[in-house]
Amino acid sequence: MNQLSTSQRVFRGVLLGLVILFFMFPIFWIFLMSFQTNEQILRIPPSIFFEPTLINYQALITGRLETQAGNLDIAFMENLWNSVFLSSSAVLLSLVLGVPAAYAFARYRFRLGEDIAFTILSFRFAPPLLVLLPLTLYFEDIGLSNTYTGLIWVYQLISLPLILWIVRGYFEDISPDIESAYRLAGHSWLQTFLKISIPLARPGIAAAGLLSFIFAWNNFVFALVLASADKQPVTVGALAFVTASGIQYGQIAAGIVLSVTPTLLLALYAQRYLVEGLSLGAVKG
Amino acid sequence: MSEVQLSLNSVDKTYYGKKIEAAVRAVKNLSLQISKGEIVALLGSSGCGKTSTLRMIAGFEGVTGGTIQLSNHEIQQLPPAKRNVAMAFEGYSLYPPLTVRDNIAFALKAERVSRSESDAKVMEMAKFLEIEEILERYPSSISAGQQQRASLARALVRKADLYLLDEPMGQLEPQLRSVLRVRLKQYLQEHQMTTVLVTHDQTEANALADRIAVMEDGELQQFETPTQLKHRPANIYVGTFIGEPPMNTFAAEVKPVGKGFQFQLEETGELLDYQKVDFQQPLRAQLIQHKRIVLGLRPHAVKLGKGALQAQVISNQWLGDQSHIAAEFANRIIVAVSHQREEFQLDENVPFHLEAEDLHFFDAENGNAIAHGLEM
Amino acid sequence: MSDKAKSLFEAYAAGKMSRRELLTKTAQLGVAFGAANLMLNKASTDLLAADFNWKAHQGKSLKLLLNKHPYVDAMIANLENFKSLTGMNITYDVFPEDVYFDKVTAALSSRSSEYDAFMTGAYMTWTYGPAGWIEDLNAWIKDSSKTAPNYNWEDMLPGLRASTAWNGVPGGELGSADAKQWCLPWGYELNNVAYNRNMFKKAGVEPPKNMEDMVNVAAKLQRDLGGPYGIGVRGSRSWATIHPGFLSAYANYGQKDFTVSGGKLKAAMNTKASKDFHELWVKMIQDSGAKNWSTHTWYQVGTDLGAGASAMIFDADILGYFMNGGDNKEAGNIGYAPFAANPNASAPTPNVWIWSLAMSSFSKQKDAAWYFIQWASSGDHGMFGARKMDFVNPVRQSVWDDSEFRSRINESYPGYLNQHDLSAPGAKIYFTAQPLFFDLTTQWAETLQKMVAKSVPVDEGLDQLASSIDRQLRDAGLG
Amino acid sequence: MATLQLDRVTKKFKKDVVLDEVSFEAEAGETLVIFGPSGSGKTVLLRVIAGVYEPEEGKVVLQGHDMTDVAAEHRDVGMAFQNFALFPHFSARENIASPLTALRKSDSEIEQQVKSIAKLLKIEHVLGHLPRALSNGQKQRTALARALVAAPKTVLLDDPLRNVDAKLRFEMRLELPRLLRRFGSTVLYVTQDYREAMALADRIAVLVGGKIAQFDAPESIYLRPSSIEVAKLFGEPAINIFRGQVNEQANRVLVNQNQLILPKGFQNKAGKTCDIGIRPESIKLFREKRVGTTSYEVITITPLNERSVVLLRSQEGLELLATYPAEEQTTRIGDAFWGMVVPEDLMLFETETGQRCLPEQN
Amino acid sequence: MSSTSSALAAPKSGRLRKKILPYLLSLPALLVCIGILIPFFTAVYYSMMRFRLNLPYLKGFIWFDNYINFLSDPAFWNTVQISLLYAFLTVGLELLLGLGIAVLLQQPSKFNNIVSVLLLLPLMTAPALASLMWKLMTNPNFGILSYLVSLLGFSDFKWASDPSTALLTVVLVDIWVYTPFIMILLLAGLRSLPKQPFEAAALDGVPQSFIFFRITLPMLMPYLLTATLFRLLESIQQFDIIYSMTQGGPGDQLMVFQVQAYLEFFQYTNVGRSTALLMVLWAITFALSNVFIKQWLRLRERTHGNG
Repeated sequence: MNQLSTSQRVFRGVLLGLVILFFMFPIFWIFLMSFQTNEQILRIPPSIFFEPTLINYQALITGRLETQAGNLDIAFMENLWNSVFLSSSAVLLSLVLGVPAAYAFARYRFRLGEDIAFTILSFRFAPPLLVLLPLTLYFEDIGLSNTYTGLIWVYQLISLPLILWIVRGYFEDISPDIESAYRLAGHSWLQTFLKISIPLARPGIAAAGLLSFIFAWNNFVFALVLASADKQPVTVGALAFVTASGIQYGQIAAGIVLSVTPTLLLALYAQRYLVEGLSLGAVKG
Repeated sequence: MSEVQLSLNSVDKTYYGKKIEAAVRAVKNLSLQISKGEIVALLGSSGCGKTSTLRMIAGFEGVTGGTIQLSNHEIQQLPPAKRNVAMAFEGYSLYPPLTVRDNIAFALKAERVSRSESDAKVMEMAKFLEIEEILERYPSSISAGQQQRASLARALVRKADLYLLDEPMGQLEPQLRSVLRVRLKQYLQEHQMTTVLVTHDQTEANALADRIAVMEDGELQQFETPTQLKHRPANIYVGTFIGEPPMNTFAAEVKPVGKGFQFQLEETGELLDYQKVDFQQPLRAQLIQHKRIVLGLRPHAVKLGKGALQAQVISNQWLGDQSHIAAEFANRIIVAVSHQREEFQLDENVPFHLEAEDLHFFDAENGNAIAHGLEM
Repeated sequence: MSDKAKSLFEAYAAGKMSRRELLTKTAQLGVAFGAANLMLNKASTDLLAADFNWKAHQGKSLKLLLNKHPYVDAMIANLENFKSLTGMNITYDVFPEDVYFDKVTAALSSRSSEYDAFMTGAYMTWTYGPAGWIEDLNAWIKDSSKTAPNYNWEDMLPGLRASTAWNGVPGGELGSADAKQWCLPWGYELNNVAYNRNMFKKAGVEPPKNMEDMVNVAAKLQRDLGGPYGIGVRGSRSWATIHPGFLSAYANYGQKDFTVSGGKLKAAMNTKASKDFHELWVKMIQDSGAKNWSTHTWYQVGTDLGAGASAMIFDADILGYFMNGGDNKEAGNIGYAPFAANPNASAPTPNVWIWSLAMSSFSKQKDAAWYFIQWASSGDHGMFGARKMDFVNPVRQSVWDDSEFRSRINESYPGYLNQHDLSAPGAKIYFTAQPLFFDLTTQWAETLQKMVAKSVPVDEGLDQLASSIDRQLRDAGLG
Repeated sequence: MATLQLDRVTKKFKKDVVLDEVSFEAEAGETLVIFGPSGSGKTVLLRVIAGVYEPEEGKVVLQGHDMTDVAAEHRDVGMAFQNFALFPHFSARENIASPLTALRKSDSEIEQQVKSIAKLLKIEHVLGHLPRALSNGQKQRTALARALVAAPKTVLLDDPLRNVDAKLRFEMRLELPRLLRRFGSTVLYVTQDYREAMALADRIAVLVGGKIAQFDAPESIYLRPSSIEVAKLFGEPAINIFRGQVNEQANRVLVNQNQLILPKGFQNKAGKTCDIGIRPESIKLFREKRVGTTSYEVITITPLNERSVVLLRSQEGLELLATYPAEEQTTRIGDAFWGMVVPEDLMLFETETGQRCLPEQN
Repeated sequence: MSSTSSALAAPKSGRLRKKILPYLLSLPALLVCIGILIPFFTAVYYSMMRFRLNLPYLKGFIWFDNYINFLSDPAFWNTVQISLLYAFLTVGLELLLGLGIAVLLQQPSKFNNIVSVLLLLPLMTAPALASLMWKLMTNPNFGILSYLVSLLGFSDFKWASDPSTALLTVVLVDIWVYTPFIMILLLAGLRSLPKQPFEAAALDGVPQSFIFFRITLPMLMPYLLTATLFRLLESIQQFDIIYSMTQGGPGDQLMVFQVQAYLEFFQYTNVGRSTALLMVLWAITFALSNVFIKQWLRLRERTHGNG
């Protein structure tokens, strides 16, 4: 099957090449940039030939940058850690809350069930600022301002609906017979849920978790508004390279590279789940 | 039969896995000639290569070796669309976004058949397969059996050089199945439609096919009419595969006695005594030459009630128009079929006998048939 | 520290020895330069401690909200001294300027008691003050029990003192008698021309003398240099586009943003003179501004000058200062010029930006916070920053008078002092103080962008702007 | 003692009534087959008993305890699903062992019990495989082993032979009763193959449209179906049904101008219209004319395993299906047969309700 | 035997427990979200107030005046227009592009799998950082893209700084960041489509285009709907990219809802107007999402056999 003529094949190849060029080039360029000094970056015209330097990474990792204006403290590694901590805690919490809920919506038809499901889903569609602005006005009063807890809670807006939506559909695609069989074998609901339902839904859970991790990681406005400096993720932290003594382009680039790395590694690891996990379930309808 | 419509010539199919050792030869050196208007069933258990064969004819799989000719043209290199073959799929092959009507008419539409003609054809097929009422429904909302009939309609409505039917009735309810079988066969014959049908169900193959190709392990075992298959199975495999309940088999030693023979069962030593029977010469010579054979006995040929042999009943099932009796004989289970209701009790010892003309003789080494009954 | 060294410092502290003398001598004693510096500050700190109880809030901990800025670097470098002086602890959050003010708004609007003091500009206090988020610092300045006798408030440049004081009445004059001191000046910048001396030489031009001249010089530079653009000014959709060079030049023509009569405000940017000025300004950007002018904030304006991508800028003088040093490509090539846009004007009238320190109304330890503000705005810290760090421009006359500071600047940044000294008398905030400052200036910037993009003609744009502003003023009960 | 009792069980899905007041009892050790066309509610019934579905009304009583509200895992029920429902991430061994682990048996005990049932079902050699590596037959045996291994009091088998091929199906049909006898459990067996039902059942519950149409021993159902509906469900090819007119003497019935002999006892039907049912095997066929036979022309012949099915047409135009042993292979289309309906095998049904008319006893 | 005793010991409340279970399972998730409802209702309240933090004396409840003022406010209509234009433009182009790429990568092969993961990289770049990247690349002095474009003769191409190209630039960044999201969803969709209908079509000699539009696309519809839903609603609420790239400029060229609301709040401290703007945005979003979810549910019903 699938016999393609040579011209078709060449055409496809060219198209794919263009696609890869468009999506990869910026990343490639930033990658190169991260190994250049500001001076090299600011060369006109730009050139891809340069002597690579590690000072940008060195500065980011040691947290100290020497400039003529003195030593600057850069909290980039802290920011990176905050990103890791915030995103993974938020996703974990969402999984803990969302997977059982998704299961409930998938398996039971109960009063208000669809309404609850839709309500939770609709949070995904509320403009973030709509919630954030009032929150800034009284996060202080409820003692959540500038805490990881507060941030993780607000992050649920991003991750919970997504997980619910995808995982629910995934559960719906798993034959309930398999669960029934385990219960008939004498196991309780909880045992069945843990030993059968969750392992079977793993690709869906992994895909949903990965996507919401990416979205949580990429979030900008929540952290910008709600987090103080020591709780800030990289998305906000990267702005710190704009200093009065000049814009540290090389470090911005290195910062971008470093900030993409964890999600990339995660995605590579979970890649096989991604397509599989998304192909069943929610999205499918 | 006349002109050859489809010809498979030494067709081979090997699936290569990731490693060379993992390669699977699914179809081995298969040659078949099918005449115009003939209905042929590919019959075999799952994994025997019948579906691969069908898919090679359709063009979904390339051949690894050999050629396929349809209407005297080699087609194995052509894409499916160019082969002019229609196919009804086993499972859910309907186009989900289209109604049943549009599904059936889809190919006609692409062929730019006029609207009225297409409507008429669709209606004819729908009536024929009893799906008029679901023409406006979507595939997901109809039962598996209805889907299968719609899929069948979609294949039959087209004009093609060859019709491929993959388990066309597997999903139907038993009642409807027996009705449609008859109707389908009539239709195919009437319209001179050359058909290759894949099935694992011999009832279906028997009912529909002019000839049946029995396949096992990628190899063609026998290609014959249903009656011939039943009466003259080419080997033990065909013998035990065809016939319901399956044929009883016993390995035995050949002991010539006078004009006749005695067959001594290998494990337990019971004697089947046919010394008074006149075995004709060629057969006789063959049997003597073989010494060790396998005897095949159709359950229908096991005559219960009298005889020198005895078996202990372990199961007696009456199915309305026949009884299946299983009994222990020579440490094995022998199955008998009777067309009346038998009243044997469990554990009862029942005498039985076997007529020499009902015996099938197979070579114990390679399983090939030596003779059927007393003929040769 | 050896006794000998100690006595040297004491001698210095007692004014018996010049600083240079001290450093030479300590060096001879083998005390490393850095350590000597610290000791020097220590000595001044000790001096400061002489007749005031700095330890009154010992053990307390303050938290500051700071913008990423060289002033902050200077402060942090000197922070140990504050800690040892007062026995207090200091923590701080530093945010990049892109988001800094949003963070301040977020923190204050949530009535957060987290931060005790924070950096601000004078304009912001026009929002924070009426909103009730910050304290009138007069209460502390004037309280001798809380303010060290040698604090010397009068030493602060008077223009800056006035510019950071407002009575809270929309349109009310800055620094009036009933004004509240919403914040204390800390460091400031005024707006003038900084230029690339090499490029000017190459193109054979002199720093512009007035607005028309600037348009022509920029165009010529752009034409002749074949690469760098003529002039860098800010252009982003923000109040920050209006306040530097633009308003400085605008004010030089005697133009106002509002007219105030009977406590009511009225937009004043659609006068004939204003329109003429806008025409010139827009033409200048169209002809010789940065291609991505409409996204330019101060750091792009600065970076371009430092990288040799622009030939001159009309922006904060300290931008030119910073671009003349460090690893900037054009370091050492930057020259400075005072600029009066109006050919009929006698002197430049630069609008100023004043980095100040304000005290949060929600602070739970205001007296302690005042100790920090007081210390950070003291002459001693100012002197330290100016001499050792890039704490320019200082806000105290005594620092400007310091010969060590002056000679250092003169050596490394020729022309800088001259530029400052000539402009300083006319330097102040030229905006009318009123709470809608950010709405209206942002809209002004937006109109400017439209005019540069030619999506609206200048005079029509200004008329629309004025009427829109008048409507908003009315809506807010100000017009 | 009845070990399984259903008392007016009703199950609805939204507005569809899937089970309509189903009641029956099963004895200990009995094999009860639930038979019916697809969509008749067989599977739902099994699931209600298992506790997978809750009935809207009625009671499920197992071993004398009302189990209606008891969770599935506490019912002591083993079930084999039609689609096997094996745990895909467990090996065959773990699948089979799952009811034993729930009982917290020791590892050695589990191993020994799994081995013994695997041996019985001839799947010892694949115990280490994951379900996806098993053939359909092996999957089916694994599912069966899982249902039986803990020797539950009630065993529910949902069409377990549906997805396996003919040869294996026949073997299992022989083996299964013996296997089930060993465990002594009450077995509920769902199938839509009437032969399987007759072969395996002690009693058959015929379920049509969510109601029990007949509940009886296999031969009673085959020979004395309670209605046309039930009669049609048993037998292949299906029973011939004709509209007929009983004569005044009530000894003949006129079907399409053909006279058929009516068995005794239908005086009350004299002169009335009835539906007549004739099973294909009740028509005796001869090559030559005999007393009481009618001549038929062969219209079609379809081989059906050991028999051949012929569609016959009488001169009067009556068309009926008959069968004869396949060994006679000389028949051709257009041949003539002489046929006679065995009077005792003739069935009468009410035209309105389809209920069978019973002959009067005297 | 143990079975009887275990049956006796079995809780009789099975039915009740089964009734409660789904609520128990879904409630924690709901509660966490409900907490967020409180700010939502606060926002509703604020949106009906004249409420500027820096003009405290003006504070008061004014019912729908904020909304009524919008009607005559050209800036508001500009915001509506720009937001919708931006959303439809980005999502439309991303759908086309994403679908195209997914079709190119449809056959599962090692190469295609690697490419599909590589293409996810932009999605993993936070939009805020991606904007920064593109700003660097479009910098008129040293930006590689500006340089490349100038080689093509567009030396005066101003990217995000010019009103005529600002939208295009920002849309380009949005496409760069989010097309992979649509691509991966559609790829998953394409790969999960049953093969048989396509074989049937191939055999019947139906033209490729016919198959694509009549069969493939409709079968992909649930995926397309989900992708569109998630993207459209996110896109109409776009903040990160636009704010980082242009802060809404040049002029009011890119003053979309959230940027406008952000400025209103954080710079002008006009809480009333800011929340009212967001409420309008929420209403639009809610209406759109309802349309899509209804449609999606309808399709789901159909595929699940109730249609």
